[in-house]
Parts: sequence; C-alpha cells; structure tokens
Amino acid sequence: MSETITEMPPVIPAAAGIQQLSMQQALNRALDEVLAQNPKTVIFGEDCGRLGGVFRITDGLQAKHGEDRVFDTPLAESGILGMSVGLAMAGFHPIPEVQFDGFAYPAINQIVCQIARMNYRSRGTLPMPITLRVPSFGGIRAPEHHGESLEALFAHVPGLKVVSPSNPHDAYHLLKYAATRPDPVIFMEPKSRYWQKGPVDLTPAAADTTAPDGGNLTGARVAREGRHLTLVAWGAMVSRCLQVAELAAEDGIDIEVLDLRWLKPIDAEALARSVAKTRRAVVVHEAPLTSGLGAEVAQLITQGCFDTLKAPVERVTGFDVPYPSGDLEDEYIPNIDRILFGIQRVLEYRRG
Amino acid sequence: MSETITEMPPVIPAAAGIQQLSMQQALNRALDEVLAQNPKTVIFGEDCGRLGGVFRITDGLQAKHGEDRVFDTPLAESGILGMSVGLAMAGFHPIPEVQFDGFAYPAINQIVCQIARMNYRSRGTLPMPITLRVPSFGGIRAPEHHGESLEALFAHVPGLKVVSPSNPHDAYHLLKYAATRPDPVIFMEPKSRYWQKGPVDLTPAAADTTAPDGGNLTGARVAREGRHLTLVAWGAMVSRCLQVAELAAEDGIDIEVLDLRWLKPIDAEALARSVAKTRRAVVVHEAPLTSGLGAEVAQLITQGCFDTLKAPVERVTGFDVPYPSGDLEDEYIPNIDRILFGIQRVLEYRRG
Amino acid sequence: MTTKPALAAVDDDAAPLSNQQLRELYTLMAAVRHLDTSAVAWQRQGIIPGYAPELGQEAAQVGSGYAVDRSRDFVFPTYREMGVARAMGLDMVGYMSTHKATWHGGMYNPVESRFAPIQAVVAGSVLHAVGWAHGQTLAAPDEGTGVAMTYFGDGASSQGDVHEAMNFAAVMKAPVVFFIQNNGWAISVPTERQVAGGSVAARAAGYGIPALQVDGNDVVAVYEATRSAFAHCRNGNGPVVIEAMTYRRGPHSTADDPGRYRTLEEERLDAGEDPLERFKQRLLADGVADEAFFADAQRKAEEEAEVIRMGIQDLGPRPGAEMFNLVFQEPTPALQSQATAWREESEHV
Amino acid sequence: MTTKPALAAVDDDAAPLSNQQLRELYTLMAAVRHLDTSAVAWQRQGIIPGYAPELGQEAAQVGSGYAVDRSRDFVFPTYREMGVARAMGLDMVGYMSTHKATWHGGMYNPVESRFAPIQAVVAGSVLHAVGWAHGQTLAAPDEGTGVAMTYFGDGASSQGDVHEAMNFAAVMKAPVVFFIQNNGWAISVPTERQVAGGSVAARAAGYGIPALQVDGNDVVAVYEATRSAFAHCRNGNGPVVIEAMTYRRGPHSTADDPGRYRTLEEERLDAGEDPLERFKQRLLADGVADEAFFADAQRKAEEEAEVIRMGIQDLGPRPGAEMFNLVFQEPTPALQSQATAWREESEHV
Ligand SMILES: Cc1ncc(C[n+]2csc(CCOP(=O)(O)OP(=O)(O)O)c2C)c(N)n1
Ligand SMILES: Cc1ncc(C[n+]2csc(CCOP(=O)(O)OP(=O)(O)O)c2C)c(N)n1
Ligand SMILES: [Mg+2]
Ligand SMILES: [Mg+2]
Repeated sequence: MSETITEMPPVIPAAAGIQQLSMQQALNRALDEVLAQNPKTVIFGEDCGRLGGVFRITDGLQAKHGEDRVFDTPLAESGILGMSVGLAMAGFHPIPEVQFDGFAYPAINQIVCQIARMNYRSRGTLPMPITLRVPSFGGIRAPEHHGESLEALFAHVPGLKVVSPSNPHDAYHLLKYAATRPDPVIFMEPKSRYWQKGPVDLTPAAADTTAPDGGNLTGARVAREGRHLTLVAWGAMVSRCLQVAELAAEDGIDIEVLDLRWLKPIDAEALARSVAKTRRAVVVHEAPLTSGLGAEVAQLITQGCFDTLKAPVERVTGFDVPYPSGDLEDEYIPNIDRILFGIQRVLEYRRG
Repeated sequence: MSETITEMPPVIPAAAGIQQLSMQQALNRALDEVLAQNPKTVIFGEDCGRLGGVFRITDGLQAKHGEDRVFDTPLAESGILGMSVGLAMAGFHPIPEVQFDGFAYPAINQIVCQIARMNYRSRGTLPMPITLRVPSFGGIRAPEHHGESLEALFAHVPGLKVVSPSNPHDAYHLLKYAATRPDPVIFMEPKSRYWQKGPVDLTPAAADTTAPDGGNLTGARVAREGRHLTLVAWGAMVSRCLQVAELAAEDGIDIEVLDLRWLKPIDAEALARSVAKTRRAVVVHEAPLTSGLGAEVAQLITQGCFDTLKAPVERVTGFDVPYPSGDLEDEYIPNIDRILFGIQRVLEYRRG
Repeated sequence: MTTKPALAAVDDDAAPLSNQQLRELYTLMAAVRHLDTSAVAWQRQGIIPGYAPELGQEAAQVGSGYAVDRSRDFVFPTYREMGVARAMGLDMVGYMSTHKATWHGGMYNPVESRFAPIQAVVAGSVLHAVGWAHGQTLAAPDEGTGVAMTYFGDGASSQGDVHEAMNFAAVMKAPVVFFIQNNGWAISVPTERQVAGGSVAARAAGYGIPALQVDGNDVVAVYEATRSAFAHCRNGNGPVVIEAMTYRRGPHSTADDPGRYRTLEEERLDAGEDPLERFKQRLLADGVADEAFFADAQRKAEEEAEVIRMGIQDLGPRPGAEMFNLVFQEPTPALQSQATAWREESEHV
Repeated sequence: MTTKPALAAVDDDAAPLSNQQLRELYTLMAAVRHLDTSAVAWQRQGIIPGYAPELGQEAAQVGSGYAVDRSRDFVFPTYREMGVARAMGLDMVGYMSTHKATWHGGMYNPVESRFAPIQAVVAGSVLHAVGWAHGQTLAAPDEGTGVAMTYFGDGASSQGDVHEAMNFAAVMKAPVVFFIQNNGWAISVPTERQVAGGSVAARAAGYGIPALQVDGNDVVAVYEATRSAFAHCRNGNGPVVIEAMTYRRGPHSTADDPGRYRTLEEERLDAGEDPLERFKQRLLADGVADEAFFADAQRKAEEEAEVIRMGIQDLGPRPGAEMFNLVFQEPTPALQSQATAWREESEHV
C-alpha cells in the first residue's frame, strides 16, 4: 500500500482545491501565503534567504518578498532566537529557522528563558508571536546532531507550544495556523518526510482552528481507526505506525493510529477517547526513552483510562544512547519489528 | 518532630564518625576531601574561588588547595562547561559549578552535545569525568531563573547521570561518589536545604558504592517506611513529603517516602518494590507537570505494578507556568495541602 | 580617561546642556542616590527581600537614561538599572516591585515606559536590543529611527550572546547603543580577571563598530557620549559601543559580602570620587546651583523615596491566578484545568 | 596580504624548511587533493553517503597540520579538516569512516593521533581546546607545554562560544592557536555578510591576543605562521589567532548546490590561484622538484586513495551493541536492559 494513501486524512473529496504536494512544497507554500497576508511576518536564519534553506523550505521566498522579509543571518543560533525576541517586541511576527534540530541547543537559553517567558514577565504586554521552525528527527543518514528529537525538552517548557505535522496537508495547515498565533510555537518538521507527496486541500480554512477537511487544527488526529489497540505517534513515526497497522491487519489485529500533532498542549481527551475504545496503547517516538514525551503520553492515557486499560502502556522509542551514525540508525529508530513486539507485549499481557 | 530527625537515614548509631553538619558544610567537606585525594580534580566556576561561591559551597578551598585547583572563571557558562570538556580530555576531573539552575541553559549545548557524547563519539577513548554542580530548585524567594528544576531535561540526555541529595549525609556521600566517577554526573543541590543541619556519618565508605550506614549509593532510599501509599520525591521535596507523612500518620495513613536520589538512571526496582507493597503512589516534584520527570516515574511504577496498582499514579508538581516571583512561590511549589489532596485522590480512587 | 569622538554623526550641533538641564540631572542623581540607599535599608528592615544597589553608578545611569527619546527609543536594562529607570520617568513602585518579589519583570508597563522588563539573565537581553533595532530599520529605514540601548556589565561582556549581538548589529547596521557599565566587578571577580585585554570598548573595533570609552562618573560626559551615539545610530550609521568606567561602591546585592574579596582600603582607592559629590562641586563652582538647591533636591528625594516606600509596602501579593493567565495570549485547556485545580486546592474555593 | 609578525616569540631561529620538507609538503598536498576529489567521486558512486570537500584549502590545512608536534600538541578539527588529518598522519580509513556513516566521530584513535574526534557542531570544540590547553599549563607550567590548535571557519566565528573561548584563553594565558580558515563562505553566506568588520583576525586585538592574517593558499606561509604561533604559545605567552585567507572551491558538502548562490565566474575570480598548482610552480622555479617528482607524488596519491577506498568499502557497519556499550565508562543497569531488549528484538538472538 502506498505511503501517500496511507497518510491521507480520511475521505478527502477530489475537490478543486486539492493538490498533490510534498511536505517541502506544502511548507513553502504556507510560508509564502503567510508572508503575503501579514506584512509584519519576517523569515530568517542560516541560509534561509538566497539559498532557500538547506531543505529548500524557504525556496524562492526572498526573491518574491524581498530581502527585508526573508534574510540570511550570521551563523549563531542564540543570535537568531535572541533577535527574534526583539523583533517580536517591535511588533513583528518572526519565523526563524534553526537549520537542524541539534543546533537548537545553542539557542535553548533564549528559547527557554526569553521567548517562553517574555509574555509572562511583561504581564502580557510583550507577546512573543514567534514561530520557530526546526527540521527535526532522524532517518536521513545525516552527520552527528542532525537527527535529534527535542520534543520532550520543548514540551516541558512553560510558555511554549509545540506541534509536529506528519503529512503535507497538515504541514500546510498547521504551519499557517502556528504562524498566525500570538504565542511562541515550536514547529517540528519531520525532515525524513519532506519529499513524500500527499494530497493537500488548499481551500482556506473556514475558521481559525478548522482545516478545510473539517478536522480541528488544535488537537490530535485519528490517522486510522481501529478497535484493538491504539498506536500514538507524531512526525515521521506516524507513517511508520500506519505501515505497522497494515501489517497487523493481515493478522486480524485492527489498530488505531493517533497522530498526536500537538506535543504541547497534548490532546489528552483524544488519547482517552481512543484508548477508552481500544483499551490498549503503545506510544512510539524517536527520542530516547527516559524522560521522553512517551512517558507523558503514557501517563495521560493511564490517568484517563485506568479502569479499562488491559495492559500497561508500552513505549517503543529510541534508546537511551546518543543518536548513532547512519549505519546504526535503523537499529536506533523504532522499526517495524520493534513496534510489532511492543504491540505483542500489550496484546499478550495477562494480569498476575 | 524536628526536620533533622525526620531526615535521618534510619538507625544511624551514635558513632564517632557522626557529625551534625548542614548540607553546605557536608558538600564543602566532600569537595575538600576529593581535592585532597585526587590531584587531577579541579573546581571552578563563577565566584567559586576567592568568594567560595555565592552559597559558600567552595568556601576556603582555594586558600587550602591553591589557585590552580580552585579558581574563578569569566562569566560564561558555555565557556565553563566547554572548558571542562577540554580539561577532561587532558586527564583532569573537573568539578565545575553553574551558579544557579537557570544559568545552566547557556551551557546546554556543551552539556548535551559535548559532555554527554564525547565518550561515545570517541569510542570510549576520551571519557568525561565531569561532575557538574548545580544549586537547584526553588523555595528561597530569589530573583527570576534562580528557582528552576532541570532534572527532566538532564535525565533525557543520553550519556548523563543525574543525582540529587535530600539531606546532609547523602549530600556528602553522593558528592564524593559522583566526583570520583569516570562519567559525567549532574549533581543537583537543593538550595533551600543548604542550611539545614543533619547527622553525617563521615566514616569512609567501605566499598565504592556503599555508604557507611550500609545503604547503597547508587539507588533510591526509603526515607520512611509505610504501608498505605508511596510518596516519591527528590531534593527539597523529600523533607516536605516526610512532613506530609507525619500529618497523614495522625489520620492513620501510613505513608512510605521514597527518596529517589538518582534521577538518571532511575532505580525502577526500588519504585516497584515500594509500590508492590503500598499499591498506591504519588510522585512530587517542583518542576512543571508536563513532560516532567514525574511522568517517567509514574510510568515506571505503572509498568512495574500494573496488576496491583489501586489507582493511577498521581503527580503533584509545579504548574505548567514559568517559576513565579517570591510572592507566588508557595502557590507554585507543591505544598502540604496539594500533596495531601493528591494522596486523597489516590486513596479515594474507585474503579468505574 | 577621555571620550574619543569616533562617530560618523556626533551631534555636534546639539546645544550644550542648559543650566536648567544640569540641575535636573543633579536632581535625578540625588533622587536615585537616596532611593538606592533607602532600598538597602528597606531590605535590612524586611520590607523587601533583596536588592541590587547601584551606588556609585548614578552618573552612568542617569546620564545615559537622560539621553533617551521616549517617543521612539527603547531601553533594555539588567537588574541594576534603577537609575536609568528613574531618569526615564518610570513608575518607581512598579520598578521596585521586582525587589519586593511581587513580579519578576516588575509591575511597570514596559511598552509605555520604553523600558523592557527587568532582566535577570546576565547579557540576556542584549540580542533583544539588536532585534528590536533591526525592526526599526525594517519599519522605517529612512526616517530618524528609534534606537535601542542595551545595558550590561563588565561581567556580562564575557557571555557569547554579547559577541553574537555585536556581530549581528554590525552586519545589519542596526541602530543599537551597547552601553556597558564597567563597574570593576562581577560579584567577586574584578575586571582584570574577567575582560581579557582590559576594555570592553576595545572589542568594538573588531566588528567595525565605533566605541566611546567615557568617564562613567561624570554625568555630563556620559550624557554627551550617549547623545552622540544616539545621533550616530539614528542617522543610519549602525551600532555604537559605549563603555562607562565606573565603580560598584556597594555589595553586588544585599546578599553579598564584599569583605570576602576586597578590602575597604581597596574600595576607597579604586572607587575614585563620588559621582554625586563631584557633580555637586562642579555645579557649585560653575555657579549653576547653590546649597539651597542641593538641600531642596535632597528633600525632594527623601519625600519621593517615602512615597515609594509606602507604595511598596502597600503592594499585596499578586493573585495566584496570574500565574496561569499571563503565560499565553491564547490560554490552553490544559493550563486552564491546572488553574482550576490550583484554585480548588490552594484557595479552597 | 602579509603575515604581520606580532608575536612575543616568533621562533626566528627556526631553520627555513629544507627542500626535503618542501617536497614532503607537496606530497602531502597532492595526496590530500587526490583523496578529496576521490571522496567526492565516491559519494557520487554511492560508496559514501556524503562528504565535505576541502578543495582549495590544502595549503591552509597541510601547512598548519605539518607544524603540530604530535608528542605533545593536540588538534581540535571541524568536519572539514581532512588535510590536517592527513598531514598529521592519521589512519585515513578511520578518518573517512565518518563520511561512510560508520561512526560519527571517526574510527581513528583520537588520543594516539592527537586529533580530537570530528566535530559536527560549528565552533563546538573551540572551548575544548582552551580547556585542554589550560590543562597543560596546570600540569607543567614551566616546561615547553603542549599547545592546542583549534580549527574553525569564518561562519563559526559568529558563534558565542568562539568569543567565550578567546576571552577565557586570554584571561588564562592558555597555549591555544585559534586557526581560522576563512574560505569566503559559510554554506551560502559570504564572509562579508557574516563577519562584521571583515576579518576574524581583527577580533583578536580586543582580547589582547596577537593575530596573524596569512595567505592561506601559500603552504609555506601557513606553515611558518603556525610554527611561530606554536613557539609563542609554548613559551607561556598565551594564545594566538591565525586567520588563513583561502577559498572553498567546491560545494559546502556533496549535498550542496553552489550554483544557487554564486556564479562560476565569481568562483573563478574569487578563488585565486590554485594552492597546489601554485606550490608546484614555486618548487619548479626554485629547482626543489622536477616533473618526475610531481608525477611520482600523483602516482603515490592515487595508490593511497585506492587503498583508502578499499578500506572504506570493507568497513562493515558497527555492531549495534556498541550503541549501548560506548555511552558510559560505567554502564547502567537500565541501559544494559535496553541493550538486551534490542538484541532480542532486532538481532533475534
Ligand atoms: C547567565 C547568568 N549567569 C550568572 C548569573 C549570576 N549573576 C548575576 S549578576 C552576576 C555578575 C554580573 O556582573 P556584571 O555583568 O559586571 O554586572 P554588575 O553586577 O557588576 O552590574 C552574576 C554572575 C546570571 N544572573 N546570569
Ligand atoms: C551550531 C551549528 N549550527 C549550524 C550548523 C550547520 N552548518 C554546518 S557547516 C555550516 C557552515 C559553516 O561555515 P564555516 O564555519 O565558514 O566553515 P566551512 O563550512 O566554510 O568550512 C553550517 C551552517 C552546524 N553544523 N552547527
Ligand atoms: Mg560589573
Ligand atoms: Mg567558511
């Protein structure tokens, strides 16, 4: 079964507004539209301007919107994020890019102590409408520090919101949504999915929080319905979980896949709704296990469904080791086998 | 009941080696001994030398061991931690200090990408025996960024070990232990406990991992035995939980308090052992709820005790808000009332 | 120490300070001096839990703050800029409330007062100034733009963010005045073991940024240097570095004990002349003011401090609900339910 | 461009390079050039997934690496120091294995080769050099100490860590050579929009650090500057900054497309003379080497690259167990149980 179809939000009609786009194209288009709509929007980062970004997410935007709106900065992540704070204070909506996940660390001080707190510190007088784009997660055999998953860190920071799309349609709508919010949003792009195409309904959203397909942009999304077990994932792990669900279906196991999308705030109701039905859950992520976001998700599920849960929530995650080099990447990232083992553990769990 | 007694490890005989020390004195003494024992140990940071640290933890050490061994650095946390990496590569055992929790953020890049990974990156040829001391947590009505709890962040980082003592005795032994390890350890000192005195058995530990009282230094510690519910805590929250246990005892509720001590690796067996007995657990920490270490603890308990657990593990934590100013501190940090409410929710939990 | 004029637009035409302005500067300095020493006393009396005195830095702070055009400029302070705040006309109860532990950033309105929330991270807001300044360029490149002035200390100059900020500002020609108060100390560490090369101003040349090193205890010199720097920035010539050489006469904060790292004798020798007394002598010598004026300034300062003290003592704790309400512009359901739980468990409502 | 001798100890007595050494330098450069272009080809052929070419930087890398005393110095490279590695005699299969995606830091032994693991964080190891160097001072303050040499680019110079490193090094008088290869580009951003003031070397003065700006395409000039800098450091005079002006003739990496940000014409004009060809002409003109020598150097380079290619192709993936075993010196039970689970689920043992 092709990935594109697996990834489609259920039942999108073949409307005029639907196009096949890669996630890279969808994100680029969203930025283009946001720049056109809000003159206060500015995009910047390392190689974002002339080059259009190492992943071409900002391709063509400088030529179209001018060097004032889309520009290259010197090579300093703290500088980029610190500058974003000042631009936000001056009434702009900055959309900075950090070139790769691992290079967000030099900017953590500005992100945690400044971006996340300026609205609070200033008692609401200096909002921080900053949308930080971070090409995230692994899977592309890249050099060190180019395959990191920082969601647990970001989600723990009061004052930040965190979102990660898993397909081109959501990438387009969630980025447009995030980039028009008055609060800081960390936008984690699954870089291994940049070049996968999928249908994107470009019809403008009716209300702020509603995508044209009727889905709500602020919560989780049921990527596939099922009855026996819920797989919870985000980013690139969603398509992998959909693959797993297909395989499990061959054995008669009907799996629901919940694309969490928002990693802060987490849609606890959607988790509870799904697991109330399936009574079993496995959460899958690339980040290391310990103190990963999987623990939060598992605990939210346990809190919401303690009475009916048939087995402890399983976590299938990266190991507690530094992200390895390409040759060992497939050993590190949850693969189909490991997810199936996790499912099996849950299904076979017997009390006592 | 006095705090000192509540905090005592059970049954310390009145031996010659036992002294009443504050945690500040215990830590100072541990550092003094470590400096004396290992000529490769060096201590440095902002105001660590001449002043002896803003909390006086390094008081007198420069005068005694010399300016080469204990020194002030310029005011730059990334510099301090980056320099530690190089000193470790040159065969030293650096014990850097970050002046306050919130000022670890500028050094996160060096901590996560360098200190935690150099042993791995170098395939074990360049170990990182770095003991980073971080005065941590809140409770002293300090300025902004002086009351942060970073354990969830640190515990998530592969390659780091994380420990936090709750009393002078453990502070002394855990610091001596941590500062002689070949791996990086983040040593989180509960600053609101610096000036509380307690008995410290100074008899040298028999084996590396064994404190003189026979307790093991690598795992959690049962700070109080009980039958009805386990309170899990670390740092300054341990003494608060012991207070809560006293109060609950008046109502006939017999609470076990588990001092987690090691936040990475977490002593999952000790958690399971305690909750297997009590069948109910509340985890308490100062850090914000979402994606906090409480989620990991709760999930480990749920995994280990799913069959017998009577209620979902409760988390009583800081809120998902930036650490507030002094006037609101007591509203933010889990207080006795909130912990009692959490206990009540667990005790009153009924299925269905 | 002399101000080296190295700026493209030195605002030479600017009129010298009138006697009226000189007296105003003195009045401000006297108010600041008295409020500062009062705040230390209030800490001892338990009225406020802590305070970071700026004793000795009145000239540097008042002189620079006085040059700010509050219709278009914006100031980024540290935790020690009480004198700048006062010179800029802030609500001083709102300002001091940060030391009362009422609210971290202070209770004044930063947007209206053109004075960013108090910043506790050393060098934390230097980059904000660059971003804000670049925003002025983007918004109105050709008009005399607003200028950002960012304050920091000799200790802060060691932080990587300061380097990134100077480089960004110079690359973008952002209208930023980097105003360093070199007060000789970062807590217990003296400048000579902090600032390699001995001067923060000397760093500027490496970025092609003009720098002024100025006697930070001479309020007029500070004012003039700042005014020139603003003119330079406003005319599109990019950033300026000012290093005001001064001395932290008091402890780092009310929790600090300078006796552990410097002797009283060293303090006396290094501190130089008291900037307030020095300015007074000058005004006397120049016939700009007389003893009656000084007595009046002192009386006003005392009255003012008294009003502020009462304001601070009246400050109650903030309602706990603000912890939750002020996190986001758009609250989240998760946080709202935490607020509800808090209300039930802590306010017992 | 000239080398400005600004050092306390310039190693003037050092003998000029012998003809034998000059030929050795050429042989190294030729080997590096060939290995570099081969690696690009290997990437195209699918032998390695990616590579960061150093085409055009052979003189800067070989000249500096050749000055290292491997009995006591230590080098901190970036991801682009293949020429330094080769000049220092590293196991080049071990070095190139990082580009095979075998192991991030490379498979050579950094302790024995005096060459730190490959560093992918821009400016990530500059501070390590300072710490290592200060360690030498602490260990043997009076002897000719080991010197740390840290490499970084014009782009990296914008990072805060570089500032902190220079300041720390100067305050502590640490024996560090900061070796900048200013190759004109940081991916797509040219130096003029990266380095305010135009020169990284110019930054040094602000810290009181002597700096040498050197023609980075002249291998002898680079070698001599580096040798002088080492002598300066070794004699306890503190750090030195060297900025080698060169040009990144190739793409940033095999994934990059320079056509998007510079024209071929610009490349031709800005790159200047090819450092290898230029050195060859000099050796010819000086009668130090003849065509037969160059042909031989080329043949050796080809043989060497071929051996390295075979070595790389033979490299299997590392056993997955290393993911777990190499995290700590003292493994944790939690990690060991993850290793067990991994073995059961992924190796099906
Ligand atoms: C990033 C960071 N590190 C450490 C501190 C703790 N701290 C507060 S003030 C200070 C000294 C600052 O010295 P300087 O910049 O010279 O300013 P001054 O206090 O002299 O006004 C230190 C170390 C901090 N607030 N922020
Ligand atoms: C901290 C960090 N930010 C961003 C990157 C991505 N990146 C890798 S190389 C590079 C350009 C570096 O330029 P320069 O320092 O001049 O070195 P050169 O590549 O020219 O050798 C960038 C932006 C990185 N590796 N590390
Ligand atoms: Mg100072
Ligand atoms: Mg470069």
